[in-house]
Amino acid sequence: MTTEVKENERKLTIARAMAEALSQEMRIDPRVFVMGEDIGALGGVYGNTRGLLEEFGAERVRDTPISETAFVGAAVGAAQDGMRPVVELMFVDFFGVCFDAIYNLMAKNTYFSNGSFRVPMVLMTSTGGGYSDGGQHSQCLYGTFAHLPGMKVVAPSNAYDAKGLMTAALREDNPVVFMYHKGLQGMGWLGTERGATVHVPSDPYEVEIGKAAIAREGSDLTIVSVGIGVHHALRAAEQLEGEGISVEVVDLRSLVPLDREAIRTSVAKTGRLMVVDEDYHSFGMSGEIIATVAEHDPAMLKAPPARVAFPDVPIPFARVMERYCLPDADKIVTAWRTMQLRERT
Amino acid sequence: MTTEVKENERKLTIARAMAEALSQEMRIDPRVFVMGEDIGALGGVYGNTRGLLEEFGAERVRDTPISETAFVGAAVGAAQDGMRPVVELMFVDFFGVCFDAIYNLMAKNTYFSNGSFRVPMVLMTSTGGGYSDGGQHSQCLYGTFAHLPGMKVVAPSNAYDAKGLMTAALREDNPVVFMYHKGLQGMGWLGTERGATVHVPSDPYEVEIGKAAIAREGSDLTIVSVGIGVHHALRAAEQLEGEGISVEVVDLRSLVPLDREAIRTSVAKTGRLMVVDEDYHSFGMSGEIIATVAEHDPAMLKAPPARVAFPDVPIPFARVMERYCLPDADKIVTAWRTMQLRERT
Amino acid sequence: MTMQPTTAQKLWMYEKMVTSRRFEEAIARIYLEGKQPVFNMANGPIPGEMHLSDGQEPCAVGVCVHLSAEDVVTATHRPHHQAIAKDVDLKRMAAEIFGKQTGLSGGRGGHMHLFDPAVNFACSGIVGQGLGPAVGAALSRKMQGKPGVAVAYIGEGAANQGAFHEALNLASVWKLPVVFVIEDNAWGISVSKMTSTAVPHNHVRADAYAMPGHRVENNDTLAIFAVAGEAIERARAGDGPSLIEIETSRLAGHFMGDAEGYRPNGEKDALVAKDPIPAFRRHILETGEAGEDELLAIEKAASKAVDEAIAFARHSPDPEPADALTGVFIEAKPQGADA
Amino acid sequence: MTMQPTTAQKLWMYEKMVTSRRFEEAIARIYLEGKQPVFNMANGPIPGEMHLSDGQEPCAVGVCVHLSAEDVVTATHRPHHQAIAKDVDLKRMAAEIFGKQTGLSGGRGGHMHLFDPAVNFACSGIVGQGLGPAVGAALSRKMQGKPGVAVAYIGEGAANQGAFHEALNLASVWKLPVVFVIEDNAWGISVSKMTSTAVPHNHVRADAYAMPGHRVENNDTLAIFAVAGEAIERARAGDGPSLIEIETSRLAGHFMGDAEGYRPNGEKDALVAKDPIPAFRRHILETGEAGEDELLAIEKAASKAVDEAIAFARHSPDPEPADALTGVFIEAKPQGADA
Ligand SMILES: Cc1ncc(C[n+]2csc(CCOP(=O)(O)OP(=O)(O)O)c2C)c(N)n1
Ligand SMILES: Cc1ncc(C[n+]2csc(CCOP(=O)(O)OP(=O)(O)O)c2C)c(N)n1
Ligand SMILES: [Mg+2]
Ligand SMILES: [Mg+2]
Repeated sequence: MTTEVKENERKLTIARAMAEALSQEMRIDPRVFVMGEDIGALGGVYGNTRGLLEEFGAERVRDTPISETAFVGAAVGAAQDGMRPVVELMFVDFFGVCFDAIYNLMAKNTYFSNGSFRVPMVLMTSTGGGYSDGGQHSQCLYGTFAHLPGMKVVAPSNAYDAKGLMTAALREDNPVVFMYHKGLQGMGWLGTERGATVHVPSDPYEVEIGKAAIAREGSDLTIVSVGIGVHHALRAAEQLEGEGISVEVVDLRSLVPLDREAIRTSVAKTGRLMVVDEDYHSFGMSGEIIATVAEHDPAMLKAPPARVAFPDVPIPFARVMERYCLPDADKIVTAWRTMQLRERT
Repeated sequence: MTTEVKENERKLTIARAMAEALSQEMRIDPRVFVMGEDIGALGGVYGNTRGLLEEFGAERVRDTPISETAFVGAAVGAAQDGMRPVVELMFVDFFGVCFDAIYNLMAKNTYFSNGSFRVPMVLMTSTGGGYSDGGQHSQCLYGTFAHLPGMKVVAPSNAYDAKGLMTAALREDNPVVFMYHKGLQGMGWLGTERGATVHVPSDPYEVEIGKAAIAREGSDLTIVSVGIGVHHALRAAEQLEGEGISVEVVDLRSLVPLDREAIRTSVAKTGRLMVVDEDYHSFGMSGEIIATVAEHDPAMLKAPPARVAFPDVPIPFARVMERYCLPDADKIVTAWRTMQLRERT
Repeated sequence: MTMQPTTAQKLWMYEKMVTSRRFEEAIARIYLEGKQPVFNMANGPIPGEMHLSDGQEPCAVGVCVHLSAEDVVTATHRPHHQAIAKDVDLKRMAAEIFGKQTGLSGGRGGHMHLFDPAVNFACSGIVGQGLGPAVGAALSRKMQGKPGVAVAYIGEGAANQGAFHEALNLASVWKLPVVFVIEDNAWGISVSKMTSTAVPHNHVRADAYAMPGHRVENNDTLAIFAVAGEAIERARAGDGPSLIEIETSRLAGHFMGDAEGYRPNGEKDALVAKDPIPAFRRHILETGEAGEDELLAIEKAASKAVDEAIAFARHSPDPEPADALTGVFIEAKPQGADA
Repeated sequence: MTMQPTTAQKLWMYEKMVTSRRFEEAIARIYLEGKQPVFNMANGPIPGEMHLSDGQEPCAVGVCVHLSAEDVVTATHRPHHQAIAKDVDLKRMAAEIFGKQTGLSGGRGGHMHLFDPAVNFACSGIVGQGLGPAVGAALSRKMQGKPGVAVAYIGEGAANQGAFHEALNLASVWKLPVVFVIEDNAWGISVSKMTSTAVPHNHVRADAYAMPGHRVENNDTLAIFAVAGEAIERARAGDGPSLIEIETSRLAGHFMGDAEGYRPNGEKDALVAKDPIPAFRRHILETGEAGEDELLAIEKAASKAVDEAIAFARHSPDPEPADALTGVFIEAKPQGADA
């Protein structure tokens, strides 16, 4: 039984959880293979393909040229031909060089073909800033991907969800964009959000795509977020708990499909909504979530909903400037106070 | 005086209004030049560069290879070097092959350089469906462009605004994305929305970027839209007027900067909000506008706000299917009725 | 020794070329229904853009004659001739072009989005978009050890798109069974190859990817047959990709409604005079491989097939409008690894 | 006759190379401050990714020695040597790398986004991203009838990016004064050129764009000088673009923190043994163009310049955090046509 106890305590980083899901599915499904830049010998810049080359060889773990249009397009072609490619876009910021293959082919061919062509593939991509990588290597772009129809979009906040969502994605018959936040990968050199490294069962399992999780229950305020924002929200919740404020944190996990039900249920309970989003403020996730509640019933809202999002500016390099822009627990607490002031009494 | 009367009646299509603004600025500003596919001898697939090659020659009116990454990137380089390029992306749907040059360079170099590099350029691009051009030639993508910081985004609903916004864009020191809707161009072969072809003064003038217009005043319902949606809204407003409902129509004209003040002022008056958006439903313009009101004061809303947007599906080819998805006056009227039913009494 | 088609192959090619031409003629006729006196793309039984392939048939048949259903073709925005040569179901293809429920995609795709999984055919509307998927299909075959080559068709204008460069390099680095075929009709809409392309001919670009590059002049069906046959054999043998550029002619406008004012005077007439279908017909008669009667029978059969396809399309029902909301995602769970 | 640098040019190149190396050494040292014992990119006076250029200096100086301030350079994610050779203000560049208010962009850009309008220098973080802008700057000069060539630097890995193809074709079609320079350090992060590129060397790709292509082996400063000099002269003369690939060596990891486990054993040592700076130093001494003293003086001056720049950066204030929200758009109206 001691082994079982150890097993229950097995904590993994998101990077290792992703790699484990990949290798477990590759063992049972010969159609799964991985391609991208530096995913072979290097094991992925963010560690999420570590060990795969050694186990599966260069035929199934393919380093590519720096040709995103070609290799994402190739993934679409391979998926349509019966394979289940996993393709890595090293930074989501690079989507601009290959988005046609993503949003016009990967996302739409199922519809255009009325399902006679299937595109079961996973596009993994790193998101997020906070370590001064400048404005072309720090974006989240959640809204950009979630806005365009035909691709599911997931963004785990912890290793348990990461493994389960990856396994689910690999077994999906649809294209899934898997957005992992660099600050959660558990690579020491990017800082480590401890809350992301959690117990991960060693057997394969799925986390349903499209279902939010209640990361913390509460009754006064609903904070909706995804990825690293969930951890900021949890920290703010702790702090506010000391003041007697009970915060519920909804971890969306998936942006597409969006679990509108979970959002509305929580706000119906708390009467207050805040969205924490590291992506840009306008025309993105934060607006959509506020609209999701408002269009359902604006009277549910006891106070104006608030957003703690990245302002509509390119991401500055300088640490003090980037920190000024990035959501964090303090900004959430401040937004709460403003919300309180604005609440009609 | 007869000439003056004629002058006052001079109606132009948006296509001609755009071409006129271009040629007038090209006459006074040698830095302005135009490049893109088929903008020379053909005069632009949508007529908006007609006559320019004849007047200014092939040096300033440059047909390009089908190399959007290169020529949009080249426009950035030329703008930074003191020119004022106007570049055409024939269909906005093609943005996926060249978005890096747009959103990472054109939009961000001003910020990255702290203004020591300027990028005064105009990216013209056609949007919209309604004529069965299929899912890669019918998109609007307003949300996609408006979400990412660093570019102004305009989308006129009529020829007067088209000329004024184009002139303003050409005189801007910032990059402007000029989104023109194919259904409004006044090219017969794409159908013609008569309301878009309006009087256009022959002298140059500017329409301020970032300022919405009240296309129609009303007191019961605010409809916020842009481009062709404004015309659907106006038609629905006429119809509802017969029923004694007074509709105010806000024509945003610019998505970035977004005139939140105008939206809120109107909703403050009417107490009801509907957004009409030919772009995809989720994570886009419609959510942002609803959030703009809700985060200001949800109590302003007497009824849940509504959206009449393109559903989250790729744009189908078949006429009956596309029509089913596209916003139109009937769907607006229906949405109004639903809103009425849902209004708390 | 250059490869020579058998008589059966020649007759197959002739039949497909004629079928394609008859099909385009029918489409062109019907396309104008409801669009007169005012031409509005949105109207008539076939709305939207229409890119006809008249004149480019040799590129389709000279390549596809070497392919079977298991081989993969990714075609362009001008896909009808390629689809017909790849044996795409003509009725369902016509119905798709009409936007009918019986269409290949139930009307969701339309003329630029024809998908027929039975013969591994797909096309798309963005220039150069099929290149990556063709490389991927070839990779899939190689990884699975399954037979099959992939052919990616593009126009000469597409050879200046970044996707071209990336796809050819990747195919070569991974030595994949794919053949890139450029239909060089000298125009990308109104922009001539000369003003858009740094080299006179794109086959020289093959050197940049260490693959064989071939040019076929004069829209010559037999020469295409030979060059494509060798490239496809090479791919099947595991020797990697090739690039072929074929001089061909666009006998119609870029799309229907294109007045082609940008064409030099007389250019179009000269092209019509060199129409490859009558030329190939003469060739067959001259070699005696078939007589007038046999060719008439083929032509009749082609017309009949087209008529039937068009009738099928015309008489098929429209899709249910609300079905527009379905089919974005595959709903069912996959069958698992051994599905 | 190949072009030969004057002694002054040689000493200029030597000085710039040494300055660049001293600069990278200083950056490397300071970069590690605050990142030990745990290496976390977010910490220390210089946070973020850091791509050092050690070993690649000849590519910078051998080209830029032919340029003046009015010429345009678009550089890469590994830009320090190129910036220094282009005479970018060293103090403000260092301050930008530190994220200080006195930086070239007041801290908004960082090490991959250095902009100096005084010498027409820019760089960026996405592979191949500078190619289009260089072509556009060249177009601007041609249209304005102003002098100046544009040089676009890329790595050999970037030569497989679509932007490469499109930019070279466009530059050639429009016969623009631009020179494309590939710094071939044999690696794109952990992926070797051999496994990513279909041809052994990229200069052959110039044929696909009807422009001259040159390869310089062995990281040879003098050979680079000659080849680049000719290409730039050609561009200035209005004869159009050229492509140059230079064999060079990345003496550091891809970025700081890269353990380089993917490198074959011994490769790195061999590269260090061929360090181009000592080699060039020996050359100068051997030709007698300068003596030990003079070179020491140059080295001392370089160190001093670097020390001053670093000190300037260190002692400069941080930006105002809230200034992050400003500068997205130019606020003022332009001056009008004749501004
Ligand atoms: C990326 C992209 N840019 C532009 C277009 C618009 N467009 C459609 S077809 C075409 C011309 C294509 O020329 P070519 O490749 O020679 O094919 P052809 O039409 O001659 O068959 C253009 C510019 C597009 N569909 N995709
Ligand atoms: C489009 C794009 N893809 C991937 C990357 C990530 N990346 C940064 S540098 C690099 C390697 C570049 O190799 P090379 O062009 O040879 O330049 P080097 O780093 O060797 O100087 C990669 C893959 C990027 N920045 N942009
Ligand atoms: Mg063509
Ligand atoms: Mg390299």
